[in-house]
Formats: sequence, C-alpha cells, structure tokens
Amino acid sequence: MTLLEVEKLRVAFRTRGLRAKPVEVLHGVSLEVAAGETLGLVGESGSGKTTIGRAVLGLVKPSGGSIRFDQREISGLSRRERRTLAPDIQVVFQDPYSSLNPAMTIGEILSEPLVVQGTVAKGARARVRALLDQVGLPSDASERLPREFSGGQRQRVAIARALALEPKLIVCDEPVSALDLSTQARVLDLFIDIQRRTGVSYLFVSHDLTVVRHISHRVAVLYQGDLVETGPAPDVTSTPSHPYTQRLLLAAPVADPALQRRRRERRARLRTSTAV
Amino acid sequence: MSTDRDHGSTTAEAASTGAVAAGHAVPRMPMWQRVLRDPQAVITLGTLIVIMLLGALAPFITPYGPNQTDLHAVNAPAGTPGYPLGADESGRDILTRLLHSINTATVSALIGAATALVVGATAGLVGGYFGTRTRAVTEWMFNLVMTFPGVLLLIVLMPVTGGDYRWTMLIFGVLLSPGIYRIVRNLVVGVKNELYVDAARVSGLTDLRILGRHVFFVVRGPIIIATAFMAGSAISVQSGLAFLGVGSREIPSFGAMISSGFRNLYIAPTQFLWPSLLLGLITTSLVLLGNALRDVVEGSKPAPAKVGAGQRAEVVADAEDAAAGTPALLDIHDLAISYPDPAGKQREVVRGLSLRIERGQTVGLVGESGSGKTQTAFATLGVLPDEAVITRGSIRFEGRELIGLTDAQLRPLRGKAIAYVPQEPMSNLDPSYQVGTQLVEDVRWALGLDGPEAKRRVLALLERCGITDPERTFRAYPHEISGGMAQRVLVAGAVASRPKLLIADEPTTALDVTVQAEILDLLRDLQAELGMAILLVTHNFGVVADICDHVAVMQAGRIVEVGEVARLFAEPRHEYTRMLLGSILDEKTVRADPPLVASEEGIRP
Amino acid sequence: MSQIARYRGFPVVLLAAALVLAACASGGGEATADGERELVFSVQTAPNSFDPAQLADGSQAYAWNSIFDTLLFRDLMTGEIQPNAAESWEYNEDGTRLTLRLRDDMTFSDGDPVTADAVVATMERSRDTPGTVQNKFQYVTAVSAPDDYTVVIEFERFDPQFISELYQNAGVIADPDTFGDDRGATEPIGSGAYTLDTAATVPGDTYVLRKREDHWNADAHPFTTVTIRVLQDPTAALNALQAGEIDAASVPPQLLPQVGDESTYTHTEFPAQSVMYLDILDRGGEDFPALGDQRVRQAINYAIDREGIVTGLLGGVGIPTNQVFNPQGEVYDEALNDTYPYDPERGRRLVEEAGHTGEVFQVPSTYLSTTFEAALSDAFESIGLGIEWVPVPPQQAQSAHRSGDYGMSFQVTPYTSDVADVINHFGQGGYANPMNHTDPTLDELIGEISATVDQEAALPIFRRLNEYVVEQAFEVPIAFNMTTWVTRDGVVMADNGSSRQTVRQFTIAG
Amino acid sequence: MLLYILRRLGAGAVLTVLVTLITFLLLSTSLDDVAATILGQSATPETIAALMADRGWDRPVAVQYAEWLVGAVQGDFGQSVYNALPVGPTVLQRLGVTLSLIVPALLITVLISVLLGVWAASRGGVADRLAQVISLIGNILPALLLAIGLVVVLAVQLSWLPATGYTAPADDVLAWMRSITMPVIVLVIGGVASMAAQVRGRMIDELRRDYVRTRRTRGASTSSIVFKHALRNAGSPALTVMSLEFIQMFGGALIIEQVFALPGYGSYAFNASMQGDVPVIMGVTVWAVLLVTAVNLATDIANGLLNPKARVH
Repeated sequence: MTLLEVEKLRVAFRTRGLRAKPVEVLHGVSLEVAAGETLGLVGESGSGKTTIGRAVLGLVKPSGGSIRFDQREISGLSRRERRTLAPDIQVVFQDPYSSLNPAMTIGEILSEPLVVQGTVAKGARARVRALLDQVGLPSDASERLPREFSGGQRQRVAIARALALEPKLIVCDEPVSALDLSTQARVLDLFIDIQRRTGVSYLFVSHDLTVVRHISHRVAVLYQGDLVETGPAPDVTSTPSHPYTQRLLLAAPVADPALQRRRRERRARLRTSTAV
Repeated sequence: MSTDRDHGSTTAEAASTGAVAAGHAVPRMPMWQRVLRDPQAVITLGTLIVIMLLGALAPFITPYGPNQTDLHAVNAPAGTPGYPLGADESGRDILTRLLHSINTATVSALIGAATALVVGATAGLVGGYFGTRTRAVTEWMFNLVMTFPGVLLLIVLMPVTGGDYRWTMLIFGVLLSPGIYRIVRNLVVGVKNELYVDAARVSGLTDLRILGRHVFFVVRGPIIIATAFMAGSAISVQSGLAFLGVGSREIPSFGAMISSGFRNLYIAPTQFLWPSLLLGLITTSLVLLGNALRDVVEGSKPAPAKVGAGQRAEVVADAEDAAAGTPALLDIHDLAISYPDPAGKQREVVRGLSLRIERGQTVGLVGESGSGKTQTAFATLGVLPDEAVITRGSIRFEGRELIGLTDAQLRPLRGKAIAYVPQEPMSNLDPSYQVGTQLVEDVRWALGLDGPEAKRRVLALLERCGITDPERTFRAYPHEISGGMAQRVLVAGAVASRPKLLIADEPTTALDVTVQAEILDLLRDLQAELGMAILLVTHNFGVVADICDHVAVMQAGRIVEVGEVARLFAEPRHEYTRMLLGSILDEKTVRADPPLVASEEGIRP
Repeated sequence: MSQIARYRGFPVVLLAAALVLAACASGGGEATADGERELVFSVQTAPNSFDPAQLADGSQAYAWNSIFDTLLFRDLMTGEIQPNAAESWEYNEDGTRLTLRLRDDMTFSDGDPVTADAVVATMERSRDTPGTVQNKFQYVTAVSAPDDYTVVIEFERFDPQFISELYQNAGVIADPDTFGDDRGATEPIGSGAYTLDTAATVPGDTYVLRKREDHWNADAHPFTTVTIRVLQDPTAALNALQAGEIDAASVPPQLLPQVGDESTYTHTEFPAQSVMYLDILDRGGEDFPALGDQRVRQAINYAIDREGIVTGLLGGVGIPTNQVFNPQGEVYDEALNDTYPYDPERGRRLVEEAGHTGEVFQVPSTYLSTTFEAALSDAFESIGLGIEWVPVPPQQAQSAHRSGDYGMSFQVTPYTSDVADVINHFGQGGYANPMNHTDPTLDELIGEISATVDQEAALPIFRRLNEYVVEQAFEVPIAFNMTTWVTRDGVVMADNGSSRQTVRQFTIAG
Repeated sequence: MLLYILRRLGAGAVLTVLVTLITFLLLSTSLDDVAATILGQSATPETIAALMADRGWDRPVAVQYAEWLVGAVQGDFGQSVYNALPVGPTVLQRLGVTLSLIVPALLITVLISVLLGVWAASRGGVADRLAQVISLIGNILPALLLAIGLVVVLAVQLSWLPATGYTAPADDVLAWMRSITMPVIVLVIGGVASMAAQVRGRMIDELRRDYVRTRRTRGASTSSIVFKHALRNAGSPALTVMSLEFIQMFGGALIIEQVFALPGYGSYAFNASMQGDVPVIMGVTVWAVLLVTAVNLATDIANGLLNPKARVH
C-alpha cells in the first residue's frame, strides 16, 4: 500500500540578484514509499535529496509536480492546512545540535507537539516518559537541557520527538552522518527497531551508501536533481546498474586495506574506461 | 554591505573540546543569576539603581523644589549652608536639580529605549520571520529611518514637538529603532533557518507560537544588551538638546545644568562639574553594563593575543635528547594540551601523547570527536588557539624542538618543510583575494620565486592537482569555486614546497565521497612523487585503509594503539580499537526483513 | 583596507603636520596699517532681509542703518531727535501733514543721487508691502515730492509715534532701482556711510561693511571697515573678545567678572535699554477673571522681589522699577517706584480678599523668560497663586503672546520714544495690549496725547497716564535692563543710553 | 554597475521626495507663527493675514509643496523667509564648512582607529588595555567639555588658535587649518573612541578565522597576516562603521559648531528650526538626505571593491 507518492516533483530556488533566474534543483523526480517501508534516498551534495525531504515536509514549495500522502494531495497546502498533517509526517534532522532548541528542556521539547495537538499536560508527561523509554534514554532526562547530552543522545531525543505523535512517515535527513562511528550503528539499530515495532515508514536521506544499505528496503539514487536509479536495496547498493551509482559505490572507502586496494583498482579502471 | 561570515569555523572537534563554545558548557543557570555573578554588571547596575533611587527620592532628600529659587543664593558656592553643592545662576539648589535631572534622564532613557524596542523588535520579528516580501517593506522603511541624521532631525522637527523632551525622545526612539530592527531581524533570519524551528513547524506549531517560544528566546539577550546602550544614547542626546536650549528650561536636566554651568564657568566652575560628572557616571555605567551583559549573555569575547608570539607552552625545553642515531622526522613525546573550562580551570584535552613519524610514512591518526587528534595536529604546526596551553611534552621535527618557538622562528619550517591541508576548504581561503594571489604568496615564500615565475609555477601546480582550467581558477575568488576545487587549491599550496611532512586534518570529511576519492588519489600520487610523510587526521577507517601505512588510534587524549594498517585491522589489540572496528557498518549486511505490511490501522506498540 | 589606509594615510599625515605648524604660528590679531581702522564686533542675531520693507529694529539695525541713511537721527548722548538725511522737518497745525527737507549732497552707492522721489518710492513701497514696516504707515494717507528735495507726508490724523519712526526702519531711503529685484534683499543699495561687501560677507555669520569715503557724514564714521560677527553664544563671544578676534561685544552680567584685566578692556554700561515686565494680557478679565481684578494685579506687583532679581539674576546690571517708561525720558517719575514695595504678605491678603487664592496661570516659556521663570514661579506661590510655564518655541513666541490663550506673558521691550511706548503698552492695538483693553480714563488720556502736536505741552498728560497705569497695575514692571559692552584695542562706546543700534556708537579713544 | 548606481540614485530620489513631503506637511501648520515672528511687535491678525497672502502661504499645502518641488528639481530651493537669502547656495556653502570639518576629522579618525585597533588586536596585553582605556575615556569625556577646555587653553590662554570663526580653505589654507584644528580634535577623540573599539573587535574576530591559521602554516609573515589578510577582511565591516560614523559626525557637528561659532550646516539647520524658516529647513533636509544616500552608496561600492562577495555585477 503506497503511503507517499511523489510525482514529477520540481523545485526551484530564487537566487540573489534582481533579475537572476531561479535555479531548479529537482527536475521532475518521482518516487513512492509504501507503508512500513524504508526508502533510502542517496546522492551527493547538490543532488537535491534533502530538498525532496523538505518538500514532503512542506518546508519548501514545489514549483511543479505532486506529492500525495495517503491519497491526498499535500504539495499546495496552506500553513493552516499543513498543520493538520503534523500527526502523520514527522522529521529527524541531520544535526543533533541545532535541531533541538538549546533553551528548552528535553521534556518541553517532547511535549510541545503533544500540547499543540491538544494533549493535556498530565497525559503529555506520561507520554514523554514512554517516549524516552522507547528511545533508550533515562526518564530523568526530561528535566535536562540538550547541551547536557552527547550527539547520539540528542539524536535519540529528536527521534523521540518525531515519534511523539505516532506518525505514519518520518523523513530522516542524514540522521546519523554527524554521529561518531560507534554511535552511528546504535542509532541505526534504534531506527530499525522502532520501525519493526510501529510500522512507521521512513524516507531516509543519506549520502552514505553503507548506511542506506543497512536500513533501506528500497533505494533511490539521485544525481543533480534527477533520479538515476531505483530498486531493491541489495541490488542498488551491491550491484548497481547505473554508472553513477557504480562510481558512488566504488568511491566510498572500505575499512579493510586489502579490499580497499582492490576497490581502488576497480575504480581506476572504471575511470579510465569512462573517461575515454 | 554584506557582513555574512562563513561559519565553517574550526573543526567540529576543536569546537567541542575547546572552551570556545561557551553556550554549551556554561552550567545551567538563568540569565539573571549569571548577570548577578558578574562583578562589572553588579557594580554598574548597582550604581544605576542607587542613582535612580536618589532621583526618585529627591523630594525627601532635599527641602527644595527643582525650580525653587532664592535670589540671595544666586551662584552660592558649594558648602553654603542649605546648599551643599551650591546654587545656580537663578539661585536654585544644585543638589536638588541634580536629583531631579536624574528623573528626567530616567524618563528619557525609558521613552527612548522603549520606543526603539517596541518599534524595532516588532518589525524585526515580523520582517525576519515572514517572507522576503514583508522583509523588503520593513527593510525599506528602516533604511528610510536610517537616512536621517538623528540630532539634525530632532532639531528640524522642533516646531512639531514643541521641544517637549518626551516627544523628542519618542522620535529619537524611532530613530534608534533600526539598530534593534537589524539585530532582531538578523537573529530571526538566523533562527528561522535553525532546524529546531523547522521541527517546530513540522510539529504543527503556529507561526505566532514559534515566534513567541523559539524565536523570542534567542532575541532576548541581545535586546537587553542593546537596551543598555540605547538608554545611554537617549540620555546623551536629551542632554545635548537641553544644552542647546531645545525645550523647556523648567525641566531640570543635565544638559540644561551643563549649559547654565557653562555660562558661569569662570565664576563658579563647579556648577559645570556636578552635572558633567553625574551624566558621565550614568552613561559610563550604562556602557559598561552593556558590555558586561554582552559578556554574560554571549560569552566573553576572546581577548586578543600577540600575533606571531607562538603558542603558549609551560614546558621548559629539556636538553638535547640523548637518543642516538638519526632522529625521526617527527617525534612527539608525552604531549599534553589543556584548555580552560568556563570556570577557568585547565582541562587537558591531550594527555601525554607520543607518536613517531618516519620519513615517507603515511600515518593515520584516528579517533572519535573530542579525542584530541586535531589539537595534536595544531600543536605540531604551532597554531593552537591562544587559550590552549601545552603543559608538557616535546615535539621534535628532525630532532629540533618545536615547542616554545615563535611564529618567526617557525617560519623557516612552515610552508617549506611542514605543510598543512585543513578540513574545511572554503573557510581556509581568504575570501578577499583571488585564489591565484594566495597561491603566489605561498610559492614565493616556499620557493623564493619572483612574480611571473611564481605565477607559472602556481598554474603548473594547479594543473598537477587536477584542476582542468588553471587560468580560470587562478583568477577566481574562493566563493566562486566548489568545495572539491578549493581543497585541490589548498593541497596545491601545501605541496608547493615539496614538504617533508604534510599534516592533513580530515582533508576529505567535508567533501562528497566521489570527490573524497579523488583527493585521496591526489594525495597518494603526490606522496609517491615527493616522498613526503603524511600525518592524516581522520575519523574514517575507510580513509585510513585507503591511504595509510601506519595508524594510531586515539581515545580521550591518548594514543591507545599504534601499528601497521594491515596488522591493526586484522588483529586489533586494544579493546577500544576493537570496539571501533566492530562499529563499522560492514559492506555485506543488507536490510533483510521485509516491510511490516500494516493492517489498515497500522501497528502500534 | 590596508591599501586604502596607506593611500589615504599620506595626505592625512601631511595634514596633521600642517595643523601642528599652523598651531605654532602666531595668533590672530589686529590689522592696523596706513590709517585704516577696522572694527570687529559681535551681535547675537543675524540681520534678516535688507529689503527696506522688511527691516527689523534691534541689534539687526547695526547692519542696515550703516547701509541706509535714515531721515532722522537720535542723538546718542542726549536722545534728541536730530537732522540726518532730512535737514529739517515740520508739522502743520493739527499734525496731519509733515514736511521734510532733504540734504542735496547724498548719493546711493551706485552713484545715483538721492532725491525726494526715492524717499516717496521707499515709503510707498513699505506701506504697500506686508512686512515689518508696513503698520508704521497706518495713518499715512499720501507721500509726495513737491520738488527734488522736499517730501510731504499726509496723515489721516496726527500720529505722535511717527516722527520717532523716522530714525528707525520706517525712515530708510533705498534705491528704487532695486525694488523690482530680489537681490535688493541681499545686495542692498543705499545711501549710507557703508556698503555691504557681499563677497566677504558670509550671511548669517559675518557681515563686512566698507566705508564710503564720499559719504556726506563720513567724518562721523571713523572705521574704514566694520565687520559684524554673529556669535549666538555669549561665552563664544567672550572667548573671541579675549582672544582678540573681536574689538567689542556686549557681555551678559554673569560673564563680566571673567573679562579680566581692566587695562586691556573698557567696560561701557548702557542704562535702561529696555524694560522687563510681566505683561498682563487680559486686563479686562474676560477669560481670566482674576486678572480683571485690580487687587490681584497689584498683589502680583507686591510679590516681585525686584531688588533680588536685579542683584541675583541680572548680576546687578539693571534698575528695579514699578513703571515702564524710559528713566532717561521725561515721563518717568521716580516717586512712583515706591508704589509696590516687595511685600508678599500684603499681596497674599489682596489675593485672598479678591477670592482668587490657589489659581494657577499658564504663561508661555520663551527664550526671554527662562532665566526668570523660577523666580517668578516662587513669587506667585508666595501670594497664593501659581504659574505653569508652557514651553513655546521661538517662532511661536509672538503668536502665543497674541493668541488669547494666555493671561500673561513675560516680555522685554526696548524703548523707542515715550509716545510710542504709551501706545505700545496701553493703546488699543499696542503690542503689550493684544486684547485691546481700555477704559474711559485711558481713552481720555490717550485721546489727548494723540491730539497734541506739541510734545512739550503733552507732558503733564503723559505723567497722569503713567500714574494711572501704575496704580491700576496693568503691567508688572520688574526692571530696566542695562547692557554692558566690553571693548578693547582703543575702541570705545560713545553713547549715553540712546537705545539705538548703530555703528556710530563705536569710536576710537583719544 | 552603472545600472545599479542609477537604481540606487532613483531610490534615493523617491526617498527624498517622501521625506520632504512629510517635513513640509509637518511644517506647514506653523506658517502663521512664522509670519507673526517676521512681523515681530507689529504683528496683528490683519498684518499676519496680509503677509501670508503676500507670500502665498494661504494656498493649499499641496500646491505649495508642488511649487517647491518643481523649483527644487530645477535647483531652486527658494529663499529664507527671514533674510531672503537663496537657500540652495547657502546650504552648499554651509555644507562646505561642515564637510571641511568632518572629512579631515573622519580621515584622521580612521587612520588612528585602524592603527590603534590593529595594534590592540594583534599585540594584546598592555597594548590592548591601553586601547580600551583610550576608548573608554573618549566615551566618557563629553565632547562639550573637551571643546570648552581646548578653547580656554589653546585660544584664550595661549592664543595659538582662533577661538571662533571659520576661514574657507579657498581663501587661506593656513587660516582654514587653524580654524578647524580644535573642532577636528574634538570630533576625532569622540570618533576614535567608538571606531577603534570596532576595528579592534573586527580584527580579533578576523584573526581567529580558519584562513588565518592556514596562512600561518604557509609561513606568511605576521605583517602579511595582520595587514594584508585580516585587515582587508575586517575592512568591509569597518567601512560600514565609517559611514555610520560619518553620518553621526554630520548630525553631531551642531554642538561643536555652536561652541566654536562656525557657520556650519548644523547651526544653519538649528537656527532655521528655531525660527521655523520653512524653505531653509526643507533645503537642509533635502541635502542631508542626498548626502547620506550618497555616502551609503559610496560605502556599498567601496565595500564591493573590498569584498568580492558583495561585489555588484
């Protein structure tokens, strides 16, 4: 069952200067996310992968195409209408430092969406405790400020906030790339664990094929605003068919000197063959 | 009039280890409590409160009214019975008038600052938060206000205000408001791009709620600071106008008193003195209070240090080492670096690190954020921030002790024998000069070449570093080239001198993987060509596996394990190394479980 | 930035060096050579327009009455009216026709001779042009020139003030050629002893006058160049005087002690240039019934500590008074000054009797009143009344006085002539009486004065009027203001309180 | 570039019209007071009405403003209602006086501030504390007190410099320098106090930038780092500070002009406002707005030269 359906999505940004033409960063991208599924969205900087996520979240306005959620068109909604979607679509951002208001306690951060949606204070407190438990944080965390936590813990708070309203879809924008190696794996496992328990769908944006391979059921590869390849995760991340995905795969160094040497040589061959 | 800055600042690591990020490490305490702990703030605030109280209590302190005259007391000298500070040219008690002038000053400050605050902050919040069109309107309006030369306008409008200082201060408040507007608007535009505001919008918060909850908090501190300064300038301007004789002389004010004292300067110089002193005290207190508040709210600004003095070291360089044989290219021994924490105590971030690099080796220095690897690199280059102190250890390059040298003493090595490639390519190029100009500077120093020769050499280097159109890149400004290109430029500058040691601090972290691979290839090729040693600081074991022959693993300021790359990957000895290697997402695991196909209601825990 | 700093730095350094050099050069001084004598003095207000229909009296006159000849002149020592451009003047029996006989040796600075036609043209223009001079011709019906040097002025009725206007702005003679032209206001052409050097003049700041050696009265003007500098701030003026940049300045009493060395500076005290008084505007009590009550008006007179104000606020440079007439003139009666001794107790009783205790009056606060406001407020309080000073910007001072919004206003009025002073203070339409208050006694006395052409004969009527108004307390006279001029470098003042502003006041000692 | 300048000038023109319109509307209500002031003691309701009719002040405000605007566009700003002097040339003359104070003062301020600020920021320690003390003293010491002190000592006591008055540089350069020395000193001390602190702050920020570290590792000399790189980058914000300082000096020169009795722009405006001289106030306003617009434009253009990112294409 398709939960999110993005069709021929175009996004253009205005640039500085009076008569400068808008720059189009997405040239008609179509993809869909099924309920309970993770779609990994891979691409390098400038590919437009983050923009897709923000368009789905309603944080940027598409210049063309459609975004349907639960069969409902959501791309042209007003801010007021958009707010009714808050319980359904949530977000976890890349930077665990700037995605939490430094002035609010964890409890305030987590209860804010609840209160906005009309939960009474007492119910909210209980829910916050449950959420903290769900992401593996101690319940006394709610009295503390974000700066008292490490990056990984903050990202858990951000996940808890996203879960607070029991959404159907969470847009994850590079949620582990700012984390240390040892934390990265644990947070990824948390994501998978939550999905297994709740059946939430992820639109998982990342530049790192390895990460995407871990969490995604299906993977879409973006290159300069166009979708170049999409398919089941094992196929796309291990035996890509598009040359760009191949390059991407070979460029990522593996933590094994011998393997990496072979990969490097393959890449060199690929480069000479494509260069000519 | 762009004041944009690149916030790429130092590496994430430095930011989290150093004391730079005051906001993160300051213990949790409400702002007013922090203000009350700052002596300068307390003293100035106390002074102002005492002065204001004196003003408010004026009717109880002196028996006279502010305009009560005694014609026999005209120009009475200080100390005359009943007139402790004397009387003025109309026979009014100077002390009484001083006290009442305080009230005038207070009212001026309140009206001026409050008007500026209300007008500027409201417009700033609105203009900053809502779209570009709203902003264009507010921007235009405040530019208009900015265009008026303030005092001149107040004077031009005198026929309208009738010289009443309260109206005048209201207008002056409007004139001050662009300052507040700009502060608020910039902050709001900044906050608006913060992810937590996006998160709040996604959570369904209304704009008003976001403004009130998330945005206003950020704006609060700077507004309070600006208010202190604005209060000061409102008082000064009111005094200036009163000095010129604008408005009623019945209103006791410092300006009117100074003016009258000025007329009697030769007869009774102290008449001029008292209001000048008190006015000076008030404005000085406000300025100093504003500075103190700024320190409290924004964290104290770093004090300047002597440029080129070299990094601080508390080490007495010991005598020549007795170790026989040829010294290593780089020999770091028992290095410790500490930073002051917000409380002022020294906290070691590097704690007795030892590392040897031989000629031609490529050594990876691996660790998680905060482990001290960048600090080690900086210490070796002699560019630790001013607040860092080397507390012990030695760093020897070809046997020569580097700790304790000044920039001038290090110059013969820098850019020649030792070179550096930074993490963030953009912020490490001077934005004001063409790329070529900066490289020519490097090449002239490194190779002693003159102008045209240096340029030829730079173009060759750029080409060697994989830049396809060297001429164009040479003429480009840093903001006109891509990150990968900028990193090639920085590599080109670093290897210009064929250095013996290249220190690369996370040289590929900020780049895309495809670009990362190219830069790593470039470094490998250059190393092979020039035979230089590389100290590569990274958190990425893939990069280590790709380029390094040796690797040192750091944890919390120490090296826990060193070894050849193949050995370390194959059989890590230290538990921490094992843990790190175990955390690496392997290449083979693929998500296997199928999507949980939900029933119509979905599944909830 | 560094390049810019370097680029700009060079001339800046040069400039700084030059400034230091300049500072070491000799100070300013007097340029006296070849019998050329320059006079530099300061005034506080810049002359307005030099348009003959817009000339203002007061210190502005220094400039314009050097450029223009006036028909008559008031002797600086005796106060007598003397011939000037007019050699003689004569009224007919009932004072409705004035015949003036002009000198025949006058020329305008552009060389044209001055004839009766020029006088007629100037007067007719002033009468027809709205401006400062216009209402001085309010009774004039016709001006004519029977021959080249005779001017005949016809009046609707005798105007006792008119003759004294002829040594003021209504008496100037301007070149009719300049009338159609805007430049007349800034580049005046007159027959006076000086011409305005427009090239050297900085309007609003410095006015440079060059002597016309061919002027008929050149001998009365010893200075070949007169420079009038506008220095609004008295302290700045004193500084300029002490630094030797100016030869003369009027110095406010409180600054006098710091002038310094008696051998360098000459002090000249001018008695009674003007009278300072609290004008009661609503004398009939139309809007402010309390002021219609003679007892309240008298009470206010009792409340003022005139001696205290003179010593305290005027630095002793002034004379306390109960009457407004010029103490140099003949109407002034020393005996009247005992009418209202300082007696707040008595004042308080009078106010109580009248039943107005506790009333508070709004009074415009102007640049004139500021120094005295505090003292006056105290005085009112001492008799159970109050003053609320309402700040009024300078350009509204006149309209506030006339507006009818205020029952009183503080005024300083310069003297002109006794007749003019009567009309000014007590006549209908007089400046100090904007609500046109009158009563049968006043009507009768003023009627008699206006009908008497022979001023000597009118003197007793003047005295009766003075006595009456003092007793009625229509005004609250406070003091006569005196001015002290301080001069140096051989410049002295030759004036005995003429109340005229003319460069002829300045002479060279010895 | 040319288009950009034209556009900015166009915006400036619109601004000028707007500002003068507002000013005119505000002032036109007090024309009868002005008439009364002109007439002085001879003012009566009749003479006032006659004068107003004679000057055309009884016509609708819109007509009067339109007339003024048409004249102003052709360079005719009318004449003072009091002394009939043409406003246009007088404003320029007064502007010349004030600018001949401010421009040297600003240049000296910038020179000293840059040297002091750079010195403090790049030496630290005693140098820095000294610079901060200098700034603080400049902030505390009222310009007024300083001005009076200078007059008393340098002019009255020592007779080195003229106490009052102004000589145009065209007439006598030396006399001009002597006449502006004290006002310039006062302006410079106030200016340095605020500007040196700004330059210092900017330089400290700039010296902590990444590229400075990188340049050090490339063996750049201290002077190259401080002057060629850091100061250049600090220069662009400092330029903005400089333009604000200019506007502030321009507005604040009034008190200085008053104490030294200089026939400058400020005292011209002050006297005109005191008397309600509408045409003069209008002229003063126009030129102030034009001047500020021009300064801002020049600042932005200079900024573009200094800072490639802000460059206008």
